[in-house]
Formats: sequence, structure tokens, C-alpha cells
Amino acid sequence: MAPKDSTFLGWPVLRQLASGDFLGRGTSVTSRKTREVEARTTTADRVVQSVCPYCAVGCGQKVFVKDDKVVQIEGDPDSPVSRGRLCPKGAASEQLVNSPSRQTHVLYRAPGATQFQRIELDEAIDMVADRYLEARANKWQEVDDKGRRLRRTMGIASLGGATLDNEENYLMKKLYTASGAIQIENQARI
Amino acid sequence: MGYLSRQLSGQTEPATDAGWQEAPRRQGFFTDTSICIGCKACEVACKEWNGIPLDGLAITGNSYDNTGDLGASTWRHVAFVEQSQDRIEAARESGRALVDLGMPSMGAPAPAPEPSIASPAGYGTLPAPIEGHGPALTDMLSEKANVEAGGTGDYGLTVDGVPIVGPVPEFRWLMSSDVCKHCTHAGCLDVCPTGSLFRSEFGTVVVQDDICNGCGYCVGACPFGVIERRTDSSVSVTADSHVPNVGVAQKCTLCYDRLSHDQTPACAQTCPTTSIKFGAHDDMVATARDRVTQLHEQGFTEARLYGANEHDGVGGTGSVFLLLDEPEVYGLPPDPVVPTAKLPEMFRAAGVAGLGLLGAVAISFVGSRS
Amino acid sequence: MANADCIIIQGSNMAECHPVGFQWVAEAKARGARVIHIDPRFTRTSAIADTHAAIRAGTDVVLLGALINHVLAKDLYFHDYVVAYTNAATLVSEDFVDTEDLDGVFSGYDPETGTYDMSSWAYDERKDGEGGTSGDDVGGPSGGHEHGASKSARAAGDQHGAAGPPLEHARVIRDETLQHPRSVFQVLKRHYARYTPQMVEDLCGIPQWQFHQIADALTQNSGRDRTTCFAYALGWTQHSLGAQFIRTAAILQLLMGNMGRPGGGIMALRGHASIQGSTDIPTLFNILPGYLPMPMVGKHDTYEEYLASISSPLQKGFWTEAPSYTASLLKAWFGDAATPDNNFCYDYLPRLTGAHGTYQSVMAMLDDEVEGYFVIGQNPAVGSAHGKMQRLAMTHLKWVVVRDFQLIESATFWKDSPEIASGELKTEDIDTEVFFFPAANHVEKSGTFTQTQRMLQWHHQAVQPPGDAQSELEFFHELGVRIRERLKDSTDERDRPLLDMTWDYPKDEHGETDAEAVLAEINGYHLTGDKAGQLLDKFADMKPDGSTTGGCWIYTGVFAGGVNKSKNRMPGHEQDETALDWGWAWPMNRRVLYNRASADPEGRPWSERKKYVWWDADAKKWVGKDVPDFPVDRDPAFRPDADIGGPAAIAGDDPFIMQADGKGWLFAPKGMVDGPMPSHYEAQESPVDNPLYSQQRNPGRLVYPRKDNLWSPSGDEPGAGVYPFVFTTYRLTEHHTAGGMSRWLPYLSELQPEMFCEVSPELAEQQGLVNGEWATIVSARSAIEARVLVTERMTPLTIMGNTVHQIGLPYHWGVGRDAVVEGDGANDLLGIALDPNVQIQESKVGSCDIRPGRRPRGEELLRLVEEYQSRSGTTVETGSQRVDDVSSQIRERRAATLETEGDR
Amino acid sequence: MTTSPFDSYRPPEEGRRKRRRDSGIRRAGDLAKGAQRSWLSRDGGGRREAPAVPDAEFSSYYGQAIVKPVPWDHKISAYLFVGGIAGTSGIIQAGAAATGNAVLQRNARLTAMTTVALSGAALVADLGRPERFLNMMRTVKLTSPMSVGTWILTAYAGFASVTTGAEVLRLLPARGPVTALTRVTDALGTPSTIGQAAFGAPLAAYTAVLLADTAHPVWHESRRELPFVFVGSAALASAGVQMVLTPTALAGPVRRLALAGVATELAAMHQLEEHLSDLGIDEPVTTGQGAGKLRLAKGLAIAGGVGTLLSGRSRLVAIASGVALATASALTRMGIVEAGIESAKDPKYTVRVQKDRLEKRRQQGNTEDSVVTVR
Repeated sequence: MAPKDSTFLGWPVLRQLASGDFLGRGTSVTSRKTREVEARTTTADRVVQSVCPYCAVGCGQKVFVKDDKVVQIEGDPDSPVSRGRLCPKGAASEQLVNSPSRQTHVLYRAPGATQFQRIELDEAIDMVADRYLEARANKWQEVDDKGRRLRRTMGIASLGGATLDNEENYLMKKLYTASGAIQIENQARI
Repeated sequence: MGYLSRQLSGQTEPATDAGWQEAPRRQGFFTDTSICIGCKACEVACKEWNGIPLDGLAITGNSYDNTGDLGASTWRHVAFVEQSQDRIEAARESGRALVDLGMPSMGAPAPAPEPSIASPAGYGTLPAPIEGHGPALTDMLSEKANVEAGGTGDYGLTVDGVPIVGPVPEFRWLMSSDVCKHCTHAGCLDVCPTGSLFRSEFGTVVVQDDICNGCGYCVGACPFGVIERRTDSSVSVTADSHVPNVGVAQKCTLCYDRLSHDQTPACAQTCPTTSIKFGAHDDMVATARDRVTQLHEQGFTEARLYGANEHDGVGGTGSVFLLLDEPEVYGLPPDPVVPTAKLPEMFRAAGVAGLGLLGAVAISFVGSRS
Repeated sequence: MANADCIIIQGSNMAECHPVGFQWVAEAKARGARVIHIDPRFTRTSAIADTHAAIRAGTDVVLLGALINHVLAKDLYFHDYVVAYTNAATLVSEDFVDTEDLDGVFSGYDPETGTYDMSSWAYDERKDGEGGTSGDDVGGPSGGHEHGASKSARAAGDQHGAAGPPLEHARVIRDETLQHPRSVFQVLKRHYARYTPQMVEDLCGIPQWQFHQIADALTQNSGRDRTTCFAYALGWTQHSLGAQFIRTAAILQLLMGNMGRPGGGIMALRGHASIQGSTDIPTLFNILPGYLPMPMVGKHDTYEEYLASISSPLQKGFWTEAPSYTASLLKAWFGDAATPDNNFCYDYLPRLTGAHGTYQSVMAMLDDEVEGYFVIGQNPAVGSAHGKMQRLAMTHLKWVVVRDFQLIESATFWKDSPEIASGELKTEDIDTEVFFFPAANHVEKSGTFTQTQRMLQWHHQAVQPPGDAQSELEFFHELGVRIRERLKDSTDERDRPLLDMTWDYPKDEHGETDAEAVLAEINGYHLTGDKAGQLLDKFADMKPDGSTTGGCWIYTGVFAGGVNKSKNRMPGHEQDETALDWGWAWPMNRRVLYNRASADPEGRPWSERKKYVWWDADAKKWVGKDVPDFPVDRDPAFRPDADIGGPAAIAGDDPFIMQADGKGWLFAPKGMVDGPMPSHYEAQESPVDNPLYSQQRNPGRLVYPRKDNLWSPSGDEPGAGVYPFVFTTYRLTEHHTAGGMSRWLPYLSELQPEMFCEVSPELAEQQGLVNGEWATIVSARSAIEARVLVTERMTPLTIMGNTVHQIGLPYHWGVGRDAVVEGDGANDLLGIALDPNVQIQESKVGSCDIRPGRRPRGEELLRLVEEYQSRSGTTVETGSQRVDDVSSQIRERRAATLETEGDR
Repeated sequence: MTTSPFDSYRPPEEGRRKRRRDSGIRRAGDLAKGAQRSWLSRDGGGRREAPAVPDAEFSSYYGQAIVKPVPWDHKISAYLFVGGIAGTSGIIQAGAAATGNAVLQRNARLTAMTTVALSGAALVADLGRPERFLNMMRTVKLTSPMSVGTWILTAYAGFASVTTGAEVLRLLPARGPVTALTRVTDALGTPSTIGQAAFGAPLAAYTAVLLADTAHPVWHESRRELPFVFVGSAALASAGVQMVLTPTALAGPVRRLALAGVATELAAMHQLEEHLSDLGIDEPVTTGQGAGKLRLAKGLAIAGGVGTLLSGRSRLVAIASGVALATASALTRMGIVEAGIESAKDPKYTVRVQKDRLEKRRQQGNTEDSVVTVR
């Protein structure tokens, strides 16, 4: 190991003369930072196996976490689907997760308002729950014109799901159906 | 000077020259452009791993290339070239001409290898024999003779007597992922006055951004126009809007940090079609030669290697490419020579000039003793 | 796919949209496979393919039909396979009349409703049974499944969606010589007789030599020891007869014997991480989990009617177990409240009265019939057809909930949509309440995605979501809890489902709903007996008596033995290429559906090369590289009694076990609402007259004539010249759908920063377009601007002697202020015309004009669009009539086929 | 043209769609022309607009540069200019000392110190990270003209400070510390004077190598001529300065030096242009911005030379000539720098030189050293 850069003996000019690297190309000119180089993939606290969130090929991803922050996402060589490879979108997953412009607060826009305003998550869910039941009641259809049973509401529609987990789609369909909401769709039909 | 010139050109083991005792095998890339699909995953994976800032949000109108060229904030660049038939024929012809020139064959030309999973065939590759089925090269030749003799295609390779394989395509779209060449004799490295650029134990050329003082000399010394000094016009991609290493020379490090921990470089790891291959340099060169041989055997004489010759102007490149047309079509120099190769000559000329100056002054003072 | 000897990529740009999946194509190529790309544009896929054929958008049925004709006429089909495994030998009812005889419609067409009575398409039967129940209603069960089923499932002709159309029994008449004029084989032959190479050249613009090149590649690489694989994507589905495109390929693949075999099949390349899962466990209006239909009023009023409509007890296959699947689902949902006496709360389910798809909903919003809208991980303002209608509709809502990572255009439409810019809308006048909830992403929650080959993969949570961000699981569970809380004292009967619904899920250490518990509920449990409380091992364990639960029968087995198999992660290099120990594929971890077909009728592999699943005579069971998709101990020689049904009725040589007759359907007696065999119709908007029939467009398509959904004239209709060019929309590698996950990321944005249009040098010359400058594209709906990319990758086609120019438009950009890059949205040009089977809009082809320069701003934009409309004489009626005029005698003949139905 | 057994394998010509377009349709080359438009310049790009390249001569990648120009501006020209003056002044002061020309000696030494300080400043100012200029001292890189130059400059500055110190002390009243210091400078006087001269020559000459040791065609290809251009330029510039500062009676040697400098520079410059035009890359030095400066420089050099020759003994003419010569040198440096950067920005220079020499070698049957191989 070469002496500390700060010391006189660490002066590359002397290291040039001392080492075989007379022209100062390699061993003699490395800085301490270089000699102690680390990789995010090796310093991570844990590695979690995940799946790419973009298209439906289902490429395997390895998520590297340090201090409870995602520091790197790359292809999982173990995956027989993708063999560790990712497309540009998959390769950008880390940016998707840590995007500076990502929203982390609930925003509310009142009727006619020109701006969003922040509101509390808890309050927001309550507001939605109230409106959900109101819309459900307002547009409730118990029977059709022939008196046949419909027991549904046309007041609520939903779009989306192809980017979600199966478990999430399951709960959504269950809740909507039990509420009588039928206008449920997702990207499969876009 | 003798010692110096030996260090400045010709075949050599760069890591050893740089003082690395028992260095690992030299590492490098082989980029097979014939199977590149231009997805640009390499560009993104590289930027993501190395935290490289944004460099521009304008469309260029140059096919699908909105990156432009390699630079301080672009360490992988995918080139897109659209060509119609006449250009393809020209490329095929120029490639054939190279064969006729008796290009260095680096020992016995490798026999055409059976296509293997390791190296997926790509652009225009003809069907290879599958367990006796399917058209083999010989099948097609006999087929041709057969058809010309008024016979029918035994291998069903013909439409109305015209074989359906291997024509010069009417149009083609070349894609090629360019990267730092990690030259055996690296101009950028040798002209660096601070020792910021250094030769790693893997034989790669790396910038130490904590050392570089941004003199910019390396920029002019690179025969491939790879390295560049980062300006403050780069745009941050992080929340703190910090742009790293402004005023410092930047280029591909061949993921020195990953290599140091036995990991594949980000670009090679992500490449969906293994167009970018990574490994020991001589293995890469061998693979490259097999591949070009395979394509030639199949009649695609436009295929050629770039940088696989350790006798060339930069002593061979650490990143070897398989191209399908002349280098300049991809924005690569056709005969790169590292400027430092001529250093002894330059110093000699400067020395003479300097002595001349001394002499001239001396003479001007002759007989002017007051 | 890597095992294919020839790969035909059509209606997909695989290398660009699924680069990593494309590695298998590259590998097949390395092994010597031919790769053929058929697409309107020369794309990055074409660059690697051996052959690229530039086809006119929307004419795929002509090409595929011609291939069918080619293999039938020249006897190039896989005879043994076709006879044994398809319904080629089956006789069709005497009542059936083909489009060839009715000038563009099949028998049973009702011009009033624009729908078919399918009874005349039925098989002929040994004993006289009544014809089947009338066909699916519009957007009936087949909908979800059509787009949902992937690959072989669809390829096998399994079009009947939620088990869709039952056959009363399997007593069909077969003529194994295929000579009988009413045999499916002969019917098919006649139907496609006019689909010739010449027709391909004239209509698709593909020269005949190239057609032969494709045909030879296909035929030489199909048969006993070679297989060809088709890959398609939205280039096929997004048409007014998209489902029929896929059917045509399915027919072709069945004829070539490429179904249920390694390296064969039809691969659906899908665009979202769990789009397969979101149809298996649907957030779709028309189906329940496992492709069980949503009850339709009038058709499914009682539980019995409902079950009967799914399958008849006498038909073959696993759909006869539908009562078990349904009961288990209802038990999973309504728990103890669901009992045999109340039909497991079947009446809790709301009823459909027709199609309630996203486009119908949007039009309902415009009529103020919808109050609230949940937009979850989707960006309709940019990603849905007719963006303007989408955005206007949202301004009619009382409230909208948007859940996403970034402030997508659908969350900010009220302040920066194009309509604000054009003055049509004023922010202050928009009374819609907007709730934006930050969503958790894939590394911030655990759960399963189902990828395009039906494989479930568990993704583990890596970190906690930031700030208010939540998973949908957490949000909707919490919403449900609070809704139930508000209703807990309700005595209103309509609230019973919400209150009886099972909604108590364990929470993980972070207090969040445990996704694994939900997956377990989906898998299902034994409720009674010695196994009570244990997870089900297979869907065959489900019972119709309420003694089992299970939220989605096809997913049952993911928890076999109580182990979450979606977490299986045995490295690929440690197992064979089938990789059964990575993730879990439905059904029962089968990787290739109907793989019984990979062996000959006697159960021997068709060839050593294509060995996959075969009958081990000694062990008396099916063995091989994959889980047999067949009763494992069913002897090939077994022949069932015609009077029994269900799995027991599957003969030893009936590979297509989900089909009512166990055969692959060359002719669909049921399930396809717009015809038992695909016929070519021109797109809703097309510069070409349909030369095959006087019927220009698909008579079964869904059109919505309204002032805000106009169609430009087609073919030689007056005014068609005002919109002379064809445009097609598509994706780029560098972006993702409507951009919500890509246009906010600098690294992706810089790779494709601006909206552009691709035009041929000829078109550029003709219209004065300059590379890199601006151009304005005008359709009957809207006008957008884009940078011009002049490229020889776009080729003018000669169609029936005329030059047809096509324009390529990526659709990733939207007008907003929040994204890194923005631009006009190509989807704004589109109108709404839907495929009747699957309710998918036609977004792959439309008519437009293109001119140099930027589009006008403000109101001027509207003027421009109106000016074009009036110049072309476009009205609400244009392009909206269902049937085109035909001779009176044809009209009578058509009517006759309908009356016969009436009489029966 | 048959290039392989397979090329005869073709689908029938008739009925084939021709992708090949008739003339007048844009191709890659034309696209490059399109690339000239202003919208190309990237916001936040720091990118150069690519000049269009005629497709006929050779193909390029959308006309983009192959090599990147050094990120240098006229601070470097200034460095070359003052560095040259410093170096030569260092020799002049020795000559003056040897010939006991005290006035010339003092002026030369003060000039040397000032200019060497300026050159150092210019060098640091041109760095991307000026605060790190000391890293130049981190290593001694014989392969790096800039490193070698830095050490030359340092050594030179060391000697110069002693000699200059001596001159300064001489101007001060001899008492107290001054006397003590004078003793030191006297002791070091002679070796310093010689040292300064010894390092003066390389200081004036090495900058030619600094430029030549790059991939800029104009600089690299003129590597043999450039040193002589530069020493000539340095000589006439420093002589010019002394003609301005020093009474004509004492300026005889520098007038002779000026003439020698003018002669050398003109001759070498002529050689350089000849050589470049042989290579077909002389445009940057014969036409265009840089070339304009070079022509002007030539004119001023001749004028200054003639002035010196004819009436160097007239103080006014001497001053005028001196100024002319110095300006000429400055312009030469700027012209060379601009020409070199221009030759890097346009790929045609890079490609032309390389293809020609490649072709020449191939004709000689030498293919062993080609970067392109086929096996």
C-alpha cells in the first residue's frame, strides 16, 4: 500500500521513482479515493428481489438498499425470464423510485380553484369515503325498466389496474362489486 | 528516447507498463453492432450507475439519435445510421476489398463457428443448420447450382427459382453503441499533467475526478473524441440540483468501481441482446474474430472489426467493435494514431529549435561588448 | 420462443417495446430461426429481422387469410394434427351462410342492432338439440378474456371468454376425410378462396415475391419437427376487428400444427407489468375473477341461469366445474353470509345491462351520469383514444381521485389541458374536485405481478413508501373500512354486500395490509372436513357446495401445500429452460397451454426435436418438460361416453381441454360476436374501398355517432381526399405508454425529448415537410403538431394502383407543465370506434392530413379543425352507418338467414 | 458487382419496391445539412452545431466532429505569447550580462519576470478547476508536454526570481536587509543567470509540442514546423519588447535577434503551409478567421523587420517596429490556436488526412497496422 497522499512520501513524484511506474501512469499516481474505491452494490445493507414495473415481460430486478434508501436497481441474473438484462426503462427504475419531482403529499383541488392545496391523508380518505357513498346513492339503480333487479350504482367509475399487483386489483374489484359499482376498467382495454 | 518510444507505440501490456505487478487479465468490451437493437439501455444504465447529469433535451432529427456523441455527460452513445441499397452494396464491396488486401489475419482465420447461445446471430444472418435440418451454406450453394441447372430447390429455398436468402437488403438501419476505447496507448492518459488519468490494474483508462484540475489537454489528445471537460451547462438530475465534477474531464471508467468488486459494467450487464459483451480482452478479441468470420462465411463481407489489431495506431483498443461499414460512417476515425506516438520526434524538433534560439541570441550579442 | 424455427412478428414492434423479451428471438435466430417482421414501419425490430414486409395498417386479415388459402390450396397444412386436434372435420349447421354469399355479412346479422344471432353458426348435431343460447351480448364475457388470455390460450381459439359459449353437448358430426362440403375444413377453404397473393399485393402493399418468401418460411418451418411462432401486440388488438386479427393467426397456427408445442403458439406481447393479472383478476366491467362473467340482466337473472350460461354439464372440459369456481369466489367474498340457501349471495352481484367499458363510461360522464372517478396508475388524458373527450368528460365529474407517482396530465387537466389553451374551458368554471394521492411503487410494497406468459412473480418490499405515499392495497382497504364504518348501522338491504363482505386482513409489522394474506384468499381454503383451514392445492379441489373458498380459481395452486410459489426463485441456470421453479404460472404452473398437442394422438412426441409432453405407457401417465395441461392419467386411447360431460368427457386425444369439444377451433361456432371466421373489412377510416365486399367496415363494430366523435369519409366517398393519409400510433423503447413513468425521468426524456412524426421522403417532398422542422397533423377530431422525421423507414405503398402514404405517430407525449418533456398527444387525433368482442378502440389506423408548420394556437386551432370538417363534408352520419348498401336480392338473402332463426 | 456467392441470390427485380430514391431526396448527408438549423443547438447541451459535410467526398456521422477540440480560448494564445517572450528574454538577459549591457540586462530580466508571472496566471486561469492548479506539481510526466512545460516554467521562474531580485535590490538604497539579500543574490547571480537562459530556450520552444501533441490535424501535422515558427515568433516578440524598452544605442543585439526571428518565423510558416496543403488541410491556415490573423501577423512581422533593418537607430521607428513585432507574435499565436481548433471541429480534415495515409500504406502493401481488420 502506498503511503498517505498527504505525506511527503505519498507525493506521486517520489512514488514514480520508487515504483516501476516511472512515467506516472498507474500505481504511482492513484489517489487514496481511488485505492479505496467502493461500489454501491457492495456497500448496500440488503438486496431485495423484485420485478420490473414497466412492461409485461416481467424482468427480474435486484434492489439495493442502504440506510432504508434505494441506491441501485439492476437486472437479476438469476431470472430465467430476463437473465439479468433490462431495457432503458427498466434501467431507469432507480430514477423512477427516487425521482426528485415525485409527489409525496396528498393534494386537493377545490371546485373552481386555480391551485392545488395540501391536505392530510386521513382527512382526504374521509372526504373520498363520504363522496363515494354519496355518489353511490345518487346514481343508484335498484331495478331496470322491466323491473328486473340491477342493484347497482352508475355514480362511480374506475380506470386503471394493469400497473398494480394482483392483490390490489382483487381488493378493488371486491369493494367496487360489493358497492354495486360496475364501470370498472383498466389498460387491458386501451 | 528509446525507452520512451517503446512506451508510446506498438504491442504491449498496458497495465504492466503502468507499474502493476501481477495485474489481472486485461478487461474490455466487444460491441457486436450486428445485433444491436438501439434500445439505449446501455446509455441509461451507464448514466444511472455513474450519476451523470442530463445533457440536453432537443430532438436532433438524426434518425433516433438524440444523444449526439460521446462527451463529459454521455459515456455510452448509440449511433443510428439509415442506409439504402447502394450504400449497403458499397459497404459490402469495401469489406470485400479489405479481404483482397490480405488484411492481417492474426494467425489462422478461425473456422466458422456454429452459432452459439453465447453470441446470438443478428443482422442478416442466414439460417444455420439445425441438426441436419434447415439450409446450410453448402445446401444453398448446391441449391443455386441446382436451380441454375433448371432443377428445383431441394431445400425449398427458392421462390420461382430465385433463392430467398442473402440478398443485399433494400434498406438497413445500423445501430452501434459507442464507448471509450480504453486504448493500449492512451493519448488522454499520457498527456495528463496531474496524474488524474491513470491506467488501472485491469488495463483500463480512468479519470480520478478528485485529482483533475481541468486543464483540458486530454480532450485534444484523444484521437476518438471521447473525453470532454464537463461544463456548467449540464443539468442536474438530483433533488439538490448539484452537477458533479463541473470543470473536470469525464469519460467512461469501464465501471472501475464495479470491476474492483468483480462486477460487470452497467452497460454490458443490461444489454438485452448481448450486443455489448464484457470480459478478458483477448477473449473478446477471439469472440470478435469468430463472429466476423461467421458473417463472412455467410457472405456478409461488409462485416469488419475495429480496434482488434494491436499493431494499429493506438496499439489496439480495449473496446473492440464489429462494424458493418467504414468507421467514419459511425463517426469513428478511419486511421487513428495516438498523438504521443510522435512525441520523440516532436521533442527532437523542439530541441533543435530551442538550441537554434540560444545560438541566435548568442550570435546577436557577438561583438557588442560595451 | 427460443425454440422456434421461424418467428413471425406482426402487429408488434418487439425489439422496441419488449427489448429484453427480444433476447429470445435473437437466441432463436442464433440457432438458425428465420425472423420475419410485418409492420407498416421499418422499426428497430425490422433492423434485426431477416425480412421486413411493409404492410398497410389494418389489412392483416388479408395477409393471414391469404396464407391460410395458400396452405389449404397447396395442401401444406399439418394434416394429422388438423384432423385430430382441430374442429376441421366437424360439420357446420345447414343454416350457416358465409360472407362470400352475403356480400360481407354472415348469416344471422340483424341490421337494426348491428349484432349477430349466432345460432346458425352452430355445429351440426347427431340428435336434434336446440341451437345454443344466443350469442354473447355486446362486450359480453369474451371481452375480458379476449384481451386477457394470452398466447396459446387465445391461440387455441379459446375465444369464449368466461367459458363463454357452451355447446349443449359434444355430439358433433365429424368427417375425418375433410371432404364434406359442410365440414369446417371445406367451409374455411371456400371462405378464404379469394384471399390470393394478388389480393395481398393490392390491399396490403406487400409484393407477391415477398408474400411467397413469408409463406415458404412459415410452411418450411412448421410440421412434425419444426415449429413457427407468431408474436403480436397492440398492432393487432387496437382495430375495429382486432379480435378477428388474432383469430386469423390462430386458425393459421392450428392448420400448421403450431399450437401447444414448443416454439409454437401465438405470443401476446403486453405493455403493463400486470396487465395479464388485471384481466385474470379483472378490474374490468364484464368479468369476475377467473373469467367468470359479470351477471347480465335478462340473461343471468338467477344463479341457475348464470351457471347454465357458462357451461352445460354435458360439454367437455373444465368449464363444467364453473359452479365450484363461482361458489368458491362468492364464499371468498361474502364469507358466512354466503350459503347454499341464498345461492352464496349471488344476488349481491350488480347486473350489467350492456357494455360499460371505459369509453361508454366517458360518454356517460359527458352526460353527467357519473359523479366520481378513480384514476389509478393510468393517464387517460394522454393515453386514451380521443384525448379531448377524455379531458372534457373529467370536467363533468363531481370529483376525481388520481393515484400516481407524479402530477400526470390527468391530475392537472383543470389548469393546463389543451382545452384551457384553446379557450374551450376556463379553470374557474371547472367544478370538479380533484384528489391527488401519491402512490407507492413496486419496491415499496409486496405483491405479485402476472407477466405476459401467465406467470406470477412475487416482488418483495424493499423500503417504506415516502411521505403520504400508499399502496393501492392499503388505500382501498382503508377506504373500505371507512365506508363500512359509515354504514355499520344501516338497515338498507343494498348495503348488505358491503357489510357482509370479508374485509378483515392481517396487518404487517408496519401496520399495512398483508398482501400475502390476500393472495392466500385468492388461492382459496378448505372450509370443512379434515382439511378445514388448509389452503387449496388445485382448482379441482373446489366444491360447488360452499365447502371451499377461492377468489380466483385459475390462481388456485399458487399456494399449493401452503407455500407461496410465486416467490420461487431458483436461478435459471440451475434448472432447464422450462424453469418451472421460478415463479408460478396459471393454471397449475403450466408454462405452455394445451401442451398435450405436443404429442401425436397416440401420445408420442411428434418428433424428437419437438419433444415436450408425452404419454409414458408404462407409468400410465403424461410426463415431460412441463406440467401436462391434461388429465395426467388420461390414456390417449380413451374415448368417453357421449352422455357424460366435464373433465371425464375429455377424450385421450382432446388437447384443447378448455374447449367445449376439446378441439382447436378453426371455425368458432360461438364466442366471436362478429363472425365465426375472420373476414377483411377496411378500418373505420381508410383511403381504400373494400374490394372484397360492398361491406366497407366491420358490420359488428361499435360506433358512437356524436358531434364530438366525427369520422372522415373513406374510400371513394366524397371528401375522403381532404384527409388523404393514413396515420398509425405506436410506442418507443425510450418511453412508457402515456409517459407517467417515463416523461418525468430525465434519463428517458433526453433520449426521445420531443413528439415527432415519421414520414417518407416522398411524402415530405409532396407536402413540403423538412426534417427537424414542425408539421401539423389534422384528423376529423383534432389537430396536433410534431417535429418531422423524414426517413426511408416509411415507405409509400401502392394500393389498387394508388399510392398510399402512412404517417407514424408515437403517442407518449401530453400537454401539461409538470413533466420533463411535453408535447401534443397523438391520441387526440383518434375517435372512438370499438371492436365488438373486446371493446378495444381502433387506434392503430386513422385518416389525416399533414402540412408544414406549427398548429394554430387558441381558438384558431378549433377553426382549423372545423374548416377541414366542413371542407370534407363530414357529418355525424359519416362512417357511422352499420351496413353499406347492397343489391335488394342480397338484402333479402341476408334477411332470410335472420328469419330462419326467428322460425326456430 | 458480385461480392459473395450470396449476392446473386436475390428476389426478382421486377415488382420490388425500390427504397432507393431518385436524386433530390435527402439522405444521411442531407440530414446533416438539416442538422445545421438553429433548433439543433441543445438547451443545456453545451453541444456544437455540426457543419454539413458533402456526401460526395466521404461519409460522416451527420457531419459531426470526430475529435473534440481542446476547451481552450485565447488565454492559451496569451500564454503562448508571453511564455515565448519570457523564455527568450531569459536568454537575452544572459547575453546582456555576458556583454555587460546593464540596461538591457535589467529590462530583459524585468520583462522576463513580468511575462513569466503573466504566463503562469494565464495557465491557471484557463483551468476548469483553477483552485487545483498545484496538482500540476503532483507528477513529472515526460509523456506530457504540459507537465514537462510546467516544470520548465517552475525552474525558470525560480532562476528568474533571483536574477530579477538582484535587479530590484540594485534599485534600492543599499542598507540593512538589502545589503544582506544582495550578498545572497550576488552569490547565486551567475548560476541563476545561466539557469534562466538554459531554461529560457525550452520555455520558448516547448509550447509548439504542447499543441502538436494533440489529435487536431492542423497542429499535429505541423509538428515539425511549429517549433521553429514558435521560437521565431518568440525571438521577434521579445526582441521587439526590448526595442521598445531599451535605448537604441544599447539595443543592437536585440535588433539583430529581431531580424533573425522574423526570418525564421516567415520561413517556418511558409514550410508549415506548404506541408499542410500537401495534406489537403491547409484551409484553416489559408482561409477563415485564424488565417486572417496569420496574414496580418505576417504583414506586421515584415513591416517590423524592415523597420528594424532600415532605421532601427531611430528611437521612434524602433518603438513602432518593436510594437509591430510583438503584435505580430501575438496574432501568430492566436491564428495558430484558432486554425487548430477549426481543424478539429470539422471531420473532413481528420478523415481526409487519415484516409489518405491509410490509402498510401495500403498501396505500399502495408496493412499490418490498420485499425480495421476482417479476421
